[in-house]
Amino acid sequence: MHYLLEIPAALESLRIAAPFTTAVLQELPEIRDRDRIIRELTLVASEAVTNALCHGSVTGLTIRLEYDLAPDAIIISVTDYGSGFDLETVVPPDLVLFQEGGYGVYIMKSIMDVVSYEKTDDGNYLVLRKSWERQ
Amino acid sequence: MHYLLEIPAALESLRIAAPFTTAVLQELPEIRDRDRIIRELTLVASEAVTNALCHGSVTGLTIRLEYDLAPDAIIISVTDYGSGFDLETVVPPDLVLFQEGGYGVYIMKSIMDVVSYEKTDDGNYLVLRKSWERQ
Amino acid sequence: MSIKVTQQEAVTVLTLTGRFDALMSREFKSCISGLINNKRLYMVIDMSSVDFIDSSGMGALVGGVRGVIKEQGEIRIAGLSPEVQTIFELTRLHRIFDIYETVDRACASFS
Amino acid sequence: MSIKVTQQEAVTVLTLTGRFDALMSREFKSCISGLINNKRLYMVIDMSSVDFIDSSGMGALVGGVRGVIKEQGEIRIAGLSPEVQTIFELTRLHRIFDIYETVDRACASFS
Ligand SMILES: Nc1ncnc2c1ncn2[C@@H]1O[C@H](COP(=O)(O)OP(=O)(O)O)[C@@H](O)[C@H]1O
Ligand SMILES: Nc1ncnc2c1ncn2[C@@H]1O[C@H](COP(=O)(O)OP(=O)(O)O)[C@@H](O)[C@H]1O
Repeated sequence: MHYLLEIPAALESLRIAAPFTTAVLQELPEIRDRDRIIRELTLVASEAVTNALCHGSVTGLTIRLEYDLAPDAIIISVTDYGSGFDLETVVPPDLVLFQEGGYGVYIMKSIMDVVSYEKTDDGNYLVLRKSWERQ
Repeated sequence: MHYLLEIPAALESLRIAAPFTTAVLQELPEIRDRDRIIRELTLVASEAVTNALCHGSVTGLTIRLEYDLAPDAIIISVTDYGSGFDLETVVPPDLVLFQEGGYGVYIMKSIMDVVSYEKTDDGNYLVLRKSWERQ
Repeated sequence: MSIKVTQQEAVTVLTLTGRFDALMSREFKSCISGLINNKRLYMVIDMSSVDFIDSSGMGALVGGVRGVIKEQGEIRIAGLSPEVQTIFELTRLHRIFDIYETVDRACASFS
Repeated sequence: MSIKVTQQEAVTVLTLTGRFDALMSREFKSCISGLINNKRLYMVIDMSSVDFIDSSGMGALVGGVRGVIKEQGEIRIAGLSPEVQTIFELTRLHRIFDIYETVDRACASFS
């Protein structure tokens, strides 16, 4: 199942993206640890969308949030049309410094199996994948 | 503000479309009779999406639901990729027969200012517009 | 969205919760025909927790009334919230229903 | 999403409701700096109605703690639900907070 949302590139769009995410994740099959996985995916989606809206955002443009839901995996993809960045050079937060930011990519990498990022002619394309045991 | 949702052409997609609609309509400005207008638009959106999912639906395809929100008007558009129909020849329900169906288009026309329908190469495009006094 | 079925003496109460749209209609219809098959022909539909109804929901209610009456049964409806008024006014379908303020009153009306 | 501010004797209680994401963070930060400006330096953050928090929310909390401590005040946190545990574990930021089970206990701890 494929679900796509396109929203204005403004922080207020979180009010639309959040209930969309909640509704899609309710479609997850009855897998082990379902509640925990839903909580983790909700967090990851929020980090990814917030980054796209804050860093990858040019007023007047949009961002896209897509979910591909299979019986044993989910792919979350977020497209923004900003200037992009280099995912590989993002340094993980120093957990003894109690930083106020810089946790987003680290959270995504901690929770998801695959985190990839690609700059294309049609936007910057962040792909997040997580699989689970099929029941 | 423009919001777009694309979902599988299956009745279950109502579980995604409904919270999307609720969230977008919360963005309506503080106009007179706001609650009533939101209730009416929720109804119209449900009728239009259900028609696209039921009549305009071929398994494996998608439908699109879009909202264009301006300070004094909203445009709801629904695109499906089914065989389409002729909006002009839909007869309104006979309100003394207590029919079980056939109310959708009648409800859209009763509530919205403009109801138009166009078959294009890129799907069947239902456009519903309502305006209100700007406050 | 859910339908809960409980028995109050001779009366079957269907408590609907959430959106009464095409998805709930599908469940509602199969629920009603199940009850008819089991000769449970006196029903109260508790709508007090329905926060939305569209023409699919209204159609399912009308179909339910027809189906039950055909078998000499009766359906009564209780707890209509203001949220469902819009469509009642537009379709004028409320005239086909026996409407009570509360489930208790609807149940009592059978005796 | 909302922030309610109430005064319980010398302590200011901020009751957060809903999602503590980047939108609520924005409000939370301006709320905290308003309180600091008004010399309200003893605060309890009631998180019991927060059903979700992400790194923006965590960052806003950490920033709030820092801002208040800098002015010789104190912030305590109460009512952490299981929903917020995931990010606490990942960021290990809970170690910077004074955490109490309930608002009442957090308020009492000031005296
Ligand atoms: N969609 C994006 N577009 C541009 N830059 C981004 C994007 N996402 C992340 N970044 C960059 O990567 C950095 C690290 O992101 P993250 O780990 O989420 O922490 P934070 O957003 O709190 O800084 C950001 O500060 C930003 O420079
Ligand atoms: N998106 C659509 N695609 C194809 N046919 C449609 C579509 N929407 C409506 N129709 C046609 O118009 C008729 C009237 O629709 P409506 O007034 O909503 O009543 P109902 O859906 O209950 O039949 C439908 O029965 C169907 O034949």
